[in-house]
Amino acid sequence: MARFDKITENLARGIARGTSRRSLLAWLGAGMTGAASIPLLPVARAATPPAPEAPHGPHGAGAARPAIISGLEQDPGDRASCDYWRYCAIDGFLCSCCGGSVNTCPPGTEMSPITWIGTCTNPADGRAYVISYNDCCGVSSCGQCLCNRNEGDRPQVRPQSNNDYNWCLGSESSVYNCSVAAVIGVALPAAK
Amino acid sequence: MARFDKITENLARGIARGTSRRSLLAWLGAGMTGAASIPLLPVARAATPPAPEAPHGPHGAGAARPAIISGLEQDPGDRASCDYWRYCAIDGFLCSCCGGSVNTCPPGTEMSPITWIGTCTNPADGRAYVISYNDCCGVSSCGQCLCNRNEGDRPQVRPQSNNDYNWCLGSESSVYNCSVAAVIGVALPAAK
Amino acid sequence: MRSIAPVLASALYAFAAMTSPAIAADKFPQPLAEESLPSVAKLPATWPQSWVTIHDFHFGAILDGRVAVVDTADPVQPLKGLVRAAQFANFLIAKDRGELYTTETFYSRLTRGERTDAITIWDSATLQPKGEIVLPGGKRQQSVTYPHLFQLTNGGKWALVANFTPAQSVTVVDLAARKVLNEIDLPGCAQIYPTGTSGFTSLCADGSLFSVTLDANGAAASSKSVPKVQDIDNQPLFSTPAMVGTTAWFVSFHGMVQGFDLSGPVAKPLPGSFSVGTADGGSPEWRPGGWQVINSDAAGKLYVLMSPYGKEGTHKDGGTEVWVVDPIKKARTLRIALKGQTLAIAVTKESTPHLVAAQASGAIDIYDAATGAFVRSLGATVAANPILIQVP
Amino acid sequence: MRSIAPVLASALYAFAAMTSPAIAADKFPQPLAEESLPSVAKLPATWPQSWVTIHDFHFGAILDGRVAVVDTADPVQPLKGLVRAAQFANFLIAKDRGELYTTETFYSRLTRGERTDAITIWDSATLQPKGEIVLPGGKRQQSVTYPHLFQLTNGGKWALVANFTPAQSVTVVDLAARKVLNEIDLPGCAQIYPTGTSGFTSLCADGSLFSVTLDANGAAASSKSVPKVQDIDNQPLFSTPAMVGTTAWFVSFHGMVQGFDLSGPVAKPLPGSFSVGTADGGSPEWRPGGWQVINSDAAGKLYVLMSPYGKEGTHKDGGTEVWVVDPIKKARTLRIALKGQTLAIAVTKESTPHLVAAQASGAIDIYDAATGAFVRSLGATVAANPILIQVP
Repeated sequence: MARFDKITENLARGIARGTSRRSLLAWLGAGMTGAASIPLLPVARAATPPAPEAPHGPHGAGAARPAIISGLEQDPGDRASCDYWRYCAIDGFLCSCCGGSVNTCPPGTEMSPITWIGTCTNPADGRAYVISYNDCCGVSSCGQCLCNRNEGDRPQVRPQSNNDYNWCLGSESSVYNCSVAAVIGVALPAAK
Repeated sequence: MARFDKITENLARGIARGTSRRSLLAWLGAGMTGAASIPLLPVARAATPPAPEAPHGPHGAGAARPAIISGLEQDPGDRASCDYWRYCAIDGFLCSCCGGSVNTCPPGTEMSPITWIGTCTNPADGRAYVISYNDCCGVSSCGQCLCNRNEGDRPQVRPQSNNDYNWCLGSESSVYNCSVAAVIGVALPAAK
Repeated sequence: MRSIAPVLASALYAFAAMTSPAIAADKFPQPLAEESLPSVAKLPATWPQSWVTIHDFHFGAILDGRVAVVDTADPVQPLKGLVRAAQFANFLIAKDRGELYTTETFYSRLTRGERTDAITIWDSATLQPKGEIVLPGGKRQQSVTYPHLFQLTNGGKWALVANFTPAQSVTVVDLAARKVLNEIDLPGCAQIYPTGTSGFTSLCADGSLFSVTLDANGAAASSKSVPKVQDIDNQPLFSTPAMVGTTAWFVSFHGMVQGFDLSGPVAKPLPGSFSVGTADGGSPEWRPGGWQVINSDAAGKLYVLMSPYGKEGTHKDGGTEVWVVDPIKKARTLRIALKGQTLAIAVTKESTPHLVAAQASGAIDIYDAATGAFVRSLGATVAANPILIQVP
Repeated sequence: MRSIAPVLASALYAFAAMTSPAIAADKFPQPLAEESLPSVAKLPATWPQSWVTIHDFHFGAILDGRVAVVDTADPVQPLKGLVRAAQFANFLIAKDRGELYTTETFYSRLTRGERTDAITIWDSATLQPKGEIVLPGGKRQQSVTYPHLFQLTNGGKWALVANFTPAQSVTVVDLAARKVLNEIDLPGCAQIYPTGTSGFTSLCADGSLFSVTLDANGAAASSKSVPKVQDIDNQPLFSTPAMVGTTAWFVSFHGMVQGFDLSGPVAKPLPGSFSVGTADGGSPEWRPGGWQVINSDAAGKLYVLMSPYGKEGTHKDGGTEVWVVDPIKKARTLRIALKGQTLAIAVTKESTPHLVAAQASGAIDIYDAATGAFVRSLGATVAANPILIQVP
């Protein structure tokens, strides 16, 4: 006993060490072909679903603030709002409100090297994108634009589908500051 | 140089080490007779004076809550309200709302051995009382019943009259939890 | 020496407009008595049955989380004290020993520097720390607080701590001896449900459960996998069950209740899952929603936090009703309308049990568990972000 | 090995109701580009002149204070980053070196355990720490943040740190060599106002000031007391002055302005204190009120935060107007009505200077400093409890 499945574990550890965006995508592709990959790429912590009267609707709270827009017709919406399409399964403070951007950590932080992967549909082009929710680490709670959306979220038994983990894991410090939502690819067509 | 006044300093250090309620009062009495005592007994930190629309009026903020009353006609008022008479120069979270009472620290904390002394008038008996604002230390910010009143408060050059110091000083930890306001005597009649 | 006498005088003399002391003193010939200092409150050795603990996740400073000790029967001074619960901490109560335990993570420079994971042992009457067990490896699982990341086993003598690096494992700790006994690898499985006399069960990513028994050294003595106990894609179970004795009652995202018998060495799914029921007014439908969505009372009834806005992705959005279910009769017995969007529920063990409901706003509301009648609100007076309630 | 392939699939496939990709994709034949990770923002080496720092005292977790870097010209993304400022910290900007400094206090177990006081040196472009100087003795003064508890001297090469145990002293630190040079006892005196080429002045409890010059080792070379520079009982000066070159302009609780020339080895009170003026509508009277109640612009005008509710004890309650005063003409030149109860003010060094006002609510408002016209509000988007504003 005490060695349920060393192969799987070592594989997971290898992923944790070596994941870059490219290797991640390579690994995601490989994952489709068989059971050899255990997708241990969960994301971080849940936010209190705030009161329905909160400015940002049912999934977040915070000060009323002007919209942060991309300027691209193909990427519409307010990146300071929990309702922005990429945030379909985000959980935490939006880095867009914390000194970073939708895909950049604020200065002073470190981006978690491994992440949870979500799938969100872009309302402009109708495509489902694979979104990497990386945490920014080493600075305390940003405190701005707290969001919690859970489309596709599953219990912690399935880490890569659960946003309650603190994913400031591969980083020097596990202290959580905020989360980004980066496009890292187009999802495969939905299986019918 | 570098030894402006060792006598005064040593005296202050002695006070810091040895102060109990009794010795404090003895020392206060002694202080009236001459210049040999430097009253280094300031109190702690200022609170944000909250918005005027806050439930507790101009000197504090927090959730609406039932009154904490002494039941004594001679000690009237709500001990969960910043407006309670003993709080005329308090600055911080009220221990009455934090697991302690008006003169008792919450469990898990340590009461600061030395304190800032204020003078507040009891509206029931018209007497001016010497109030000891002791800080409770070793547990993080209580977060309830934040008050800031400054009657008699003076700049930090006069420590014993300034409530911006963190008086979690003689305690094992300087982490601040809340403040009490204990009656330790009747003030001398006001000098005309 | 500069003269500082005037300084002292100003502190002692009455300030500004003072009512005439002569007049009012007639009514009260004696001044108020001097009060004794220092003075620190102590809690009763045995907490009253109206007391619960409420975990404050403290989003504004996650590294400074805390657990509030709360008297649900005292609307005037409900907060009885705070226990530190730093950085995605977990918290346990050992009522029989008068001890509380936290698992926490610290950095030498608050947000950076050297990391220390540790169990702190707190006295439940003084709330002072009385011991510490350092956890090696910097691997303690940090998550929004789930109760089943830190549990007791072996009659309460040992604690089990979940690790996640993301490799999954469980550290076995001897609380009495204050030392780490062992670590058990657990790839693909999560959460710790104490099972049998000394062991635990976890739920696994393929829908199975996995039960482990521990030997005298805290090492795995035996283990067994039970396949297909849940359908994670279509009918996932919330991770936190309601405990009734040694039966764990889980509820699914869609409101199906499934029991597991944890009395033996291997967890046994109970036959016959059942629905908490349906109701009109759903948009699109009633589903469980919140952070701690199911709990039990001493009589074994289940309480499920329900939202009328149920659909994919709403399972953490909180609920506005509690549905009371009898798991033996498999029937709903009561619907309780709540005062606001609620994230966590629990039921006290008082002779008249009360439902405790923690709103997202921080307000804590108390209801009669038998009738659903609203009794009182404690207001938002104990925690900024209450997400878990424990009944000692 | 258990098969976990379905798990992966569910993460990659689109969920639930997806709009038809075929139709919309016609309009956008190419999907959005993949974005590069990891990516961490960097600030400009020289911060724009619209940038300020705002100290967040963070009452809900004082041990987790922070300083926000804020672009007052950017209402969309005003918050540019956070710098840790733990446990009653102080903060300094060394613009010429591209460095920021914090003095902080840490405990090994967050709230308990071993105490460490330290200066942390931060890179102003990356906001990453680049060095640390541990301060001995556990004596660093902890107060609600005043700027003059941590100051630079000797051309910015040294820092001065206030201590309070309650014995008062000043620690002299060589920032370049990253070592503590000396400690100077200072009984009865508080705050540190850099004076001359290498030295400082403090204000003392008897109303005097005390100036110290430092030798090459950071030890006191000479000192001088100047008696009766303020009447602490009746006309006390707020501790934080407005600096105009080497002149420190203090304002009293009653609105009297007093200048001190700090250019030489001994601070010199300037002759002719004057009033910020009076106005109708006081209840009972207009007085300065707030935490940072006086500041200056690059042209040397003074800005004083005023409350119409002035009386004994209101000096920290915040203000609702700013009165602009010319200290040369000793005359008020403008009244600026603010949007709400304000605790701290500062003026940017932009070509069109802006008044920055931090409300007790957390909202940061921007006004045209020359006309008083309201320009914009940043909302409560950068700090929970903004109490100090620094203009680099």
